[in-house]
Amino acid sequence: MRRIGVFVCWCGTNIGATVDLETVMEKARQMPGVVFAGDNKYMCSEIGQTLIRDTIVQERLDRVVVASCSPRMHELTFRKTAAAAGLNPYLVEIANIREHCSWVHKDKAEATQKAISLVRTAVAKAARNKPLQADQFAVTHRALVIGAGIAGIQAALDIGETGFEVDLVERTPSIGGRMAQLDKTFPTLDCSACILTPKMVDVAVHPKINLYTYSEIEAVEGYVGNFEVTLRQKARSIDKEKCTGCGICYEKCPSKVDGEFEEGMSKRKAIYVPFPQAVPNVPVIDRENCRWFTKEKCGVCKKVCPADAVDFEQSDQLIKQKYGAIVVATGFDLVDLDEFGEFGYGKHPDIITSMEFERLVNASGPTGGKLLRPSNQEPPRNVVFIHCVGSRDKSRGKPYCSKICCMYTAKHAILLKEKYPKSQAYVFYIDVRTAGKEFEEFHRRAVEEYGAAYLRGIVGKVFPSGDKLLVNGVDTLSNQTVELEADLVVLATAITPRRDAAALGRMLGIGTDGHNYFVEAHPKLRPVESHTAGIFLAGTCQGPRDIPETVAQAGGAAAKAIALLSKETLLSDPCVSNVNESLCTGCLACLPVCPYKAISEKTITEKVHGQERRRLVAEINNALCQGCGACSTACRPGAMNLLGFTNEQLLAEVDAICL
Amino acid sequence: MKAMLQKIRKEAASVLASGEADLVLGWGKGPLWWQSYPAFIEEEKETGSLTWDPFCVPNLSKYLLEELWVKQKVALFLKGCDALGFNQLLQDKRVDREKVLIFGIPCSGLIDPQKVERAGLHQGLHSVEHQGGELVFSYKDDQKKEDPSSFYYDKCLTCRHPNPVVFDMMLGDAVAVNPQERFAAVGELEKQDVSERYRYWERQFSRCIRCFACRNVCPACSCRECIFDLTDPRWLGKANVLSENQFYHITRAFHMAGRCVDCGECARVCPVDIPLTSLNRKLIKDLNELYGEYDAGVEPEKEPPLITFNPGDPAAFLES
Amino acid sequence: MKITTAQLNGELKAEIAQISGEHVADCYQCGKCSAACPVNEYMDILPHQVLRLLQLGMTEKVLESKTIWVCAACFTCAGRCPRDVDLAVVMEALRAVLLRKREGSRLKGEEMPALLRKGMPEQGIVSGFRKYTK
Amino acid sequence: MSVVEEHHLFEPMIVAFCCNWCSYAGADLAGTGRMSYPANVRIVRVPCSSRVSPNFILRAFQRGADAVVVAGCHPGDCHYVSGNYHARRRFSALRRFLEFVGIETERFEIHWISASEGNKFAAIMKDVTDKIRVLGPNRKLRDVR
Repeated sequence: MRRIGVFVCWCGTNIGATVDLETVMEKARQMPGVVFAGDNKYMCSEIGQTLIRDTIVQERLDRVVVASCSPRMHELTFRKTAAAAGLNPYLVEIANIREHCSWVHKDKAEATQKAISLVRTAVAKAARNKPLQADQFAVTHRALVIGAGIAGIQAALDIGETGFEVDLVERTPSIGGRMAQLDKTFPTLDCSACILTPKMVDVAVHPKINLYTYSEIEAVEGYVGNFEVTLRQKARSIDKEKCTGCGICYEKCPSKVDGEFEEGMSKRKAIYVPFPQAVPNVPVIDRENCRWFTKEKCGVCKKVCPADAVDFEQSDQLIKQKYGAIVVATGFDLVDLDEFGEFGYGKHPDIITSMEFERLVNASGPTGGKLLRPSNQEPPRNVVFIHCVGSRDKSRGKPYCSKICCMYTAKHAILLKEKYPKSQAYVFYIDVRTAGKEFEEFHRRAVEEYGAAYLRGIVGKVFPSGDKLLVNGVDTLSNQTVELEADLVVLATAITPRRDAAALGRMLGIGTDGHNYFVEAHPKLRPVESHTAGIFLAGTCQGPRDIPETVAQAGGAAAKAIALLSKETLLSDPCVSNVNESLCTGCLACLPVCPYKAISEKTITEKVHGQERRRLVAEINNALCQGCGACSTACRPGAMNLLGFTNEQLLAEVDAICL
Repeated sequence: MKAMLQKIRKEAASVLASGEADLVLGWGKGPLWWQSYPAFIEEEKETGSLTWDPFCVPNLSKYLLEELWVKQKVALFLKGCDALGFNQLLQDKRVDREKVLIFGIPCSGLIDPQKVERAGLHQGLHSVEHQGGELVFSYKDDQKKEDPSSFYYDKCLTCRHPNPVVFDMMLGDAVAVNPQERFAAVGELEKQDVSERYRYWERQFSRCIRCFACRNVCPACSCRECIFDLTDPRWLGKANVLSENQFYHITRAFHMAGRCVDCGECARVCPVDIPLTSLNRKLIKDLNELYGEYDAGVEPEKEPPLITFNPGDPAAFLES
Repeated sequence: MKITTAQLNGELKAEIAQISGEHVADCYQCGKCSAACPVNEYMDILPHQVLRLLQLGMTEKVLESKTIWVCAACFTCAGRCPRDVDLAVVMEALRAVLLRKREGSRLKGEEMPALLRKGMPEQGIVSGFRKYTK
Repeated sequence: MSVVEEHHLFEPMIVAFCCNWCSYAGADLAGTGRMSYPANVRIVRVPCSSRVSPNFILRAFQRGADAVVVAGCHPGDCHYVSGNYHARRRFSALRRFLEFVGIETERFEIHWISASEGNKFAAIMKDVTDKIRVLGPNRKLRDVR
């Protein structure tokens, strides 16, 4: 007969307030197999855990049920407590009488009945738990960082510093990401390239960091400690070793294309380097626009190249690599402005986004750093900045605040005034949110020193009139309508995740929230980990944030990855599927439902009536199995059983819960 | 009919003589007019006892589960519905295709003995035969000719694959295929309201005596040990009460979901005539509607609907 | 006029919310409606102020304003509101409160054919009905 | 007296199978958010909605459940990549089949609830309880021994 101990937690008043725990304990003592029922104000505290440990020994308990908060909170804690007392940790069950009972049912009588039912269910399940042993598996001491913006670069450097191999994969031809596009950074007005380029060079020369630019993730398999990733190194059509970076090829190349790096404001060639400080400083042939690849004509670059580095025959390479940890740092995109016709984006060249403004004021930008109106290349006098374009907009854009626009718009106002002392910046805002270190002071300098006019109210309409732009707004503090004649209108567009973030999320097996940002394991307590063990998050791919936060988070993600890689072996979760070979008929209906391809065929031989018989059965690779249980449900004879959630346990729970 | 019988005996004899097969599964004639039982022939001389008449309905492929352990190669005769059943066993990896030699028999429909009795033709009946388009009933000293259409099994009227889909040699030329609508009965039941339907099935399931004939004859039901025979965990109670009968029939129908070849054997062998075909056909109809046509037993390599998916699947519930 | 608790949850405010079905609390005063409104210069209080006053329960002030009659119910504000507040319907509710209390509909259905024949555009009639009937 | 109060004497018993990564976490969030919902709902934790076998649902009805809810992650968000896709097909077929053998579809519901949808969890549980309170106790499939 089982010897089960039930330990009821008051959780201060969180549970005790709406559940009559005395009755619960009294009823627990009458449940089949229960030999002890005790309680404590805080079962997860030192005293509580000591009570459990001592009772296990004194009462020779072989099962433990803790009626407390959600197993997602302290299942691990109470398993460790049981293990400390010599009881197999998988003989512990948790009854969630806080989140699923005391906190959501106000009527004490009802809540008490429900708590009793939940305890009875946990006891029924615990009675059928089996002791499980976690086995160990090796960790591949190599990390993968996806995305080489400032987040990816920082993570790669931090991991590389500890001596672990790091593969840094970047989709575009050069590392640097969004930060490389910026001119100055707030709040110190450091030149973005001056603080970024040294790190980019560090990455390029770092002995432990292998750089894969112009490459993408093709497939991800495996699990923490043993990820198997297929990278697609797209063909650059340039031999890296030979190329000296002299640039003659992209000078002579005849075909011009809108430059992505310049946000489409200036052209680049079909063979190109995104920006002067690119790392690696090796051009790439954009095969969709190169006349050689599209029409078998031209080939000028190959002819003029002094180092004969151009190689049209190069093809994509698929590289398969094993990793112990993955850091996702894929960065952000900007909101699509088609929904916001009232701002007139796309209808007039002088209506630009803030990123385009960054390029215009950037020395390596399309206008060589001279801020000129795209329409007539004249210096602008009156520049209107509009906050929250697509942000804080429940109906057509994103409901969240993009967090950095208030600061970079203040920066733009300052840069404008520095470039043209006679110019005037107008900023239409709803609320100025400058909550970081030195941020508020930075904003006040924009207003007080640089004379930016802040108008509270979002612009209603922008439309061209003559060679100027008419901006209709309102100042809700003075309740006056506002009509400005502007030379330039800059839209602070909302941040969004990468367009293909959801697809990458599915490939990695990490969740995305309603807006397609990657979801962290716990918003407050585990901000840099994803729900999937071994995959960490850094930067704006998880939500809007600025560069200081991104770098801090990249350091955090790197620290988590290093902690994982520093282990020789990892404990595997023993709650995996288990095949009862006598029941298994070898129909393998389970094989296709396994998302991790952990099931394979096995031929076994057995003696039946003296005759040697060979037959097919299913076999589980315990390392690959992640314990979802899809196979147990697909198995008709019930041969496949997910340990920890076996058929016996779940049936017992259903029987107990319906009493 | 006679021609087919000669071919069956000839082929059986030749494979046994040549040693190509060490067992032939066919049908033998029992003492009563409707009895055509599965015959296990190992000697060439016994092939003379093989028969072929409108009552050779039992599906021979399920006997392979035992025979293939002890025999090197088994030859057997498969009608259209039997071949679908064989393919389902193949899909479940219960038979080794190399160890089986299949003679396909295009089948123009078999005769339901109960319908003969209901027509009162069974008194002193010796044998029944297809001749030309007619059914010949021969008695001690006279004969009657009838139109066969009112005597076919229900399952033969809706048969969509009378010509076997898997064979090594076909013993006759293909027959015409014009099945009646097979979801008519399901449609009728669907028209009733929920409680009316519940009472209908309550009457059916309460008659079940849990003899498991339906499970034993079904080609898609080939588990070494059936979940309903397990005691720990005890899925199904042994007691013959409505609730347990419902659990059995709903679970078994669900085990067949997407795998039932609609051969109609379960309904035929049920001693208390529970319309099991309607249960299976409801699932076939729904799965076809929801996730695309899937004809179980025709292509064994194609994955049945319930163990595959595609992200854009529709759902029969509100996916808010 | 001081803002008092009585005002903040006055029953007139509740009545307008009930008629219009809109939550004025959703509005965070971004001013886009006022900026976009084609007739904002003829209004004594701007559209975003109407919502602000309703949030504060100062409904009488709004009912006395010219704004609710100047509003042409063109729905530009509703189309652009980042908080999905349908201000045009709120304006309609405000007018309805007055029409129901005082004189009832100013437009009669039977007069319409005559107006149509005189060349009144249908849209005008529709807007008229939206503005002047209870 | 509204329809719901009229039936107040009958308290339905509802079994909810919740997947650990999304809907169980959603239930936890409803807890931390103190969003109350009827105590009639009793939650069984499963790793994934694909772990819920039709037999558990029939067993719940046999043991006297008046309604069964299966809650999983939104398609595409499954922690195990394709678990809820299989569940979607299986329970779509099961729901229509149960209706065919006479069980009202209101008694068997499937919902996709993410870890951040605490309010949706509470709302669904309240809605199911109210509906079943009106529909009445479930005699069908019940093992009355």
